[in-house]
Amino acid sequence: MSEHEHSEHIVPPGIYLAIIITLMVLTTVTVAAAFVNLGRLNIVVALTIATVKATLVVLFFMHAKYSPKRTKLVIMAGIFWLAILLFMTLSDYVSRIDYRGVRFPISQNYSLSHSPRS
Amino acid sequence: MHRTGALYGQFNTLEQQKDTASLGMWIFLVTEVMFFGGIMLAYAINRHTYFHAFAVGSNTLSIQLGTINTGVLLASSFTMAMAVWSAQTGKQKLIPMFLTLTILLGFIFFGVKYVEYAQKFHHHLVPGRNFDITYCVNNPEKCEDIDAKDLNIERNEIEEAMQADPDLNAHAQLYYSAYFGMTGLHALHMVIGAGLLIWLLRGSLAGRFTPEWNTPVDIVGLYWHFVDIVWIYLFPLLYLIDRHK
Amino acid sequence: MRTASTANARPALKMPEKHYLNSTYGIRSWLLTTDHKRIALLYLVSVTFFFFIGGFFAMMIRLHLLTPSGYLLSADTYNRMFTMHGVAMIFFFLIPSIPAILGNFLIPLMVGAKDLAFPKINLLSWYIYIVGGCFTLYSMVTGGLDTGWTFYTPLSTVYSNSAVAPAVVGVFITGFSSILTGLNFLVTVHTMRAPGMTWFRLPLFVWAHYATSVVMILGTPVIAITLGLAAMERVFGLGFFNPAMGGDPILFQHLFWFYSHPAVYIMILPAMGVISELIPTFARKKLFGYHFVAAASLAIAVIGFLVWTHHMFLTGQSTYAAIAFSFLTFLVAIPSAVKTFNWTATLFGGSISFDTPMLYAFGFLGLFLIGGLTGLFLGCLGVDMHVHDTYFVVAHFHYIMVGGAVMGYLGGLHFWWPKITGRMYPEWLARIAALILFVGFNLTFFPQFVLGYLGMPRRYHVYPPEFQVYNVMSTAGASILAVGYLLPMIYLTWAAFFGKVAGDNPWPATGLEWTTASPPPTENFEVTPVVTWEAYDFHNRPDLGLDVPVGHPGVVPAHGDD
Amino acid sequence: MQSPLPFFPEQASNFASRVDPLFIFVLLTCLFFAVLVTLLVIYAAFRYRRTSPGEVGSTVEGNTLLEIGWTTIPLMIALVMFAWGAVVYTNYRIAPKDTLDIYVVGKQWMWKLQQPNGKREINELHIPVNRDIKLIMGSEDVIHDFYVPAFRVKMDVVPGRYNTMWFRPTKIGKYHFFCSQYCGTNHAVMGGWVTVMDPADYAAWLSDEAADSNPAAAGEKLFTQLACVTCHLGNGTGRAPSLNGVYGAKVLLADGSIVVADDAYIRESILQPKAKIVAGYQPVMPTFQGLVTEEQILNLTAYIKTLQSQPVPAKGAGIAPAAAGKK
Repeated sequence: MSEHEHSEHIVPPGIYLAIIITLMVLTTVTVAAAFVNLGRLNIVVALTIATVKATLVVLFFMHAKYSPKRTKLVIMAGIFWLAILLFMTLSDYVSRIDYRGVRFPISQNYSLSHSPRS
Repeated sequence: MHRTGALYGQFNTLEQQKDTASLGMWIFLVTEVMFFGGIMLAYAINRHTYFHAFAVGSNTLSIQLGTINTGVLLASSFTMAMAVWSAQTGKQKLIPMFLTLTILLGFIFFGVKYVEYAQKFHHHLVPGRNFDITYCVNNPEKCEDIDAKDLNIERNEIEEAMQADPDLNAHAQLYYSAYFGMTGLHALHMVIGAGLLIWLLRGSLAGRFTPEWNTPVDIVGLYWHFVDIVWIYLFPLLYLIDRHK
Repeated sequence: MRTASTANARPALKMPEKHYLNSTYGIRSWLLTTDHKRIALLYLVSVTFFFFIGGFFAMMIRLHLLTPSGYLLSADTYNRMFTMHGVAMIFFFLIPSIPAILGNFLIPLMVGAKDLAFPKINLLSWYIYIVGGCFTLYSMVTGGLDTGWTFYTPLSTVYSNSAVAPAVVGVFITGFSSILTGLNFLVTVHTMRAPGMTWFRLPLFVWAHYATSVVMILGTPVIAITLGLAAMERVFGLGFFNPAMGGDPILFQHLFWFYSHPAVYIMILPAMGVISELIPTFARKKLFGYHFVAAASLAIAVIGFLVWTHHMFLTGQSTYAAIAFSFLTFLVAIPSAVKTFNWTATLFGGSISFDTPMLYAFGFLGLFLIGGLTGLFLGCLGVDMHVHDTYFVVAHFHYIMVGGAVMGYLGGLHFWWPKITGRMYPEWLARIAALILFVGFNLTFFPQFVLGYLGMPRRYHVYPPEFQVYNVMSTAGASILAVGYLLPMIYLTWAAFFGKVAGDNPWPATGLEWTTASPPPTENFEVTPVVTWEAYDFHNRPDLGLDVPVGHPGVVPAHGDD
Repeated sequence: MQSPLPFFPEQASNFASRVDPLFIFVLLTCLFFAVLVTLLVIYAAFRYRRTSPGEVGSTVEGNTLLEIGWTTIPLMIALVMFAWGAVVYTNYRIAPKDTLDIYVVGKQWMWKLQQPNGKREINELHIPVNRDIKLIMGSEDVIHDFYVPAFRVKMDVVPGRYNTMWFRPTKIGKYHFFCSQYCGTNHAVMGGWVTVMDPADYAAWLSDEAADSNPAAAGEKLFTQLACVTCHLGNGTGRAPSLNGVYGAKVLLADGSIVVADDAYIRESILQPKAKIVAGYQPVMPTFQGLVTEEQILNLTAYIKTLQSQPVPAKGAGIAPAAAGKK
């Protein structure tokens, strides 16, 4: 038989309330941060906040914090494979250099209508 | 499917049955992660390649409506969690109440989304032959819902972006392909979720869910929260690319 | 030579009174069944149907290529033939073949469960498969499909004037069938095992399917969204993969191969699982290095996800990425090598018989060896720049897919046919068919390696005359192969109704599925079995009626104390 | 010259002598393992065949040392293959300086190639021997792939970007090149010949315009060389109208007007194909302005005249039906 032993864990509503308030606050923060010019950091900040929010939802609303190891393994597998898909594909794009020594992104400079030599 | 606390033939104990259902849903959610992963990748590469066009496209979205919808969806996740809690603690009256609230919030989300989609349609921002990122800038009389000041900002932005990317219109269309692809897929999941919630509501009104047996509420809850998580990422990716202007 | 010692010992074998085939009757009892065994048979019929459709296209291709100028088909027809051959064989035969038929039938039996975890979802996945198949058939009869099974954009999304959209939608839909099957297997293996059936007592067939399911649930969604986007692009003009709109066709290839390379493991891993059952059974010996073979399955599933751009070394992807992916490609070769060595080592010290399933296992070993080793040429960057997209590739993947997966599939089908139908197939005819297949297969595909190195590109409907000699050989082999495939279909069908009654455990084999009746009752086991033995343990199974030497030095006390 | 069962294609570039030894190394290694395992299996099958129906095998379960051995040894060998392959490939992907640059455009289903001095060819490539050649390649429609087996090199030609490949031909001769990425209907005929020449001959060729004596025969050759034949199929099923019987006939155009297909019309259609589009066809033909000389146009016209004797297909010729002609 399987290796479960947990009895169902009931999360008190107070925690749910705290989580939803945090989520709302974080939403406000991410909108506010978007109006500040941080350059390349804008996307980093936005995605970090999104990841914190998603983690809170997974851990508490979805009870992952109180779930058996097996569930956690499934979640980690999902994240891991998503990372493979995104980062290994991007590894090709960011390391591409075309024959003129132009790095990715290069497509904007491409046009067949004028001769490539011009 | 309509038996309370039924033990299906293939299982030996209720505990095993609940365990199985929950594991099945989690694995299904992982496939959903990969499903959205594909389109996220397409988004990431195009955003990197055509940043100017993506910024311009993003700024034509209404940040107010986007933020409201984010709040609505988060709130619906909260009510869903409460519905699960009610089922777990046997509060029979509260289950349908929280489910109804969740459904209601879901429909508010659809309403706002509808307003947004309709707007894009009027502004010629739906990918296809009529797509024209400069439509509102060139035809202010057709876009009376945008006020003149915002339109001016938009005009400057488009002109500036055109300097860097002469093919702005085509690439802004890619942004909108991503926008409609991602939000459309998300909305499709919401529709399925809403259907499941209505089915749960029927069950809860009949008093089927008890502290001993509430697996459907539990796993539909997982699904609904997942849909919420997708939106948590879509919101900054689509609405907040380059707002600081 | 013949085994079936137990079968000979018992004079009158009778079919059980009540079993899953005769428990209920009528078309409804089949189309609405949630019994995993009946669903497996539904799959068997539909998958065989697609196999013969794909086989017909293959035959047309080979006949056409008999002469350099190709007198038989027009260019467009030829292109449709090879495309539909690929689509039918890969998406509708190879991917569902072993998992959905043998896996579906056997996994609950092997883990000692009454059914899969989600029987209704199991039935649903068959219906999804049929709906997807109908879309694809529709595309085949209304103009066909001429994009190649790879659907490369922008050829498929913009330039092809064949029925691309329904075919893509068909494959998209069928993907969900695969996802649901994988999900069902994973959950079943986790939560439905009988008492005493620990993870390391599971047959390697189950381990292989576990690994396969991991690939199915993690890879298939990606191809689904990719084909979804491609269909949208063709119908509504979305632009992600269309260079004319600023999109990138290489992105399509990344997403496509992210699934389609691991999909190769969806096809071969289950076949490896079958071989891991056949070899211990017919060598009457525990599989050498059980833990390593199980771990190799998982390693293949994981590393298999890290190698996909080796299909794209010459698309102009970054040189650095190509080098990294080539390295990972060589890594994924190792677990397959480990498995092969372990199978070989199992034979040593065994008691080997040459029943038909074992002949298929030998055939698999030889062909998979060639198929796997030629993969090294393609993973090797320096050789790939010459042989990529030539007949070398065609030969390589046919050695894996047909030589590996189909040999495993047929071996498994023969092995479990007595369990599925309760009846035995004609042994000598089956051995001859296996031999014909082996000879025909090698004659068909070996010359293609040479053709490839000589530089004949794939998907050519006409070719320079200097390539003709090898093409003639290949076509001759294909005709032999066709006979080899027709024979089992005929005699297996015959045997299902008129074959000799086989008995519960004719070989005998050690798996849990052989402890119940043949054919099994609807609920699989009369009482929930309790497992007290390790996998493939012939020495501590007095119920098998074998002559275990008394005081055999290697015999260990039964593990029944836990 | 070639044996009836050839195994290796000709070696005609610097990469041929680098890819072949690598190939042979991998081949020998694989042969070693294949033969080893096969012999072991055959030996075991006979040595350990079942002798009595109830016999069982031994109780051996595994050997960790063996497992480690046959994991690490193949791994080492695989890494050698990887490293060797990566070296060859890197050398191929990074072109040397001072190459002779040739621009290549793939198009369904023909290759357009342009020499550094601007001289253009279709489905033919002339290059000097022992000189580093770099091809800079783009596509007008779908993905193609430029592949020269005798040179052991290929590279995809991807729309929306430029890919490059380089090689140094080492042997004078004529070699096939192919399209090896499936690109639609006539993928199999989208190929041609690479002619490797002595540098002096190459220089002469660059400035020379050879002519054929018989205009119609020369025109027929051109018709194939310029890949006209891939679209103007004789039976009218191509992407362009059949030219059978077209000379001197009335042709119905897309705008409804009718012209007589005389010399002037044919000349204009070659040089400005978009000027007059035949009804029912798309304006897909590229211009041949600058690609063909006046003399070649005459040759082509002469060839089209000879097609009078061919049967006119029921559809696809673009010849105006009698009824339309009266309008």
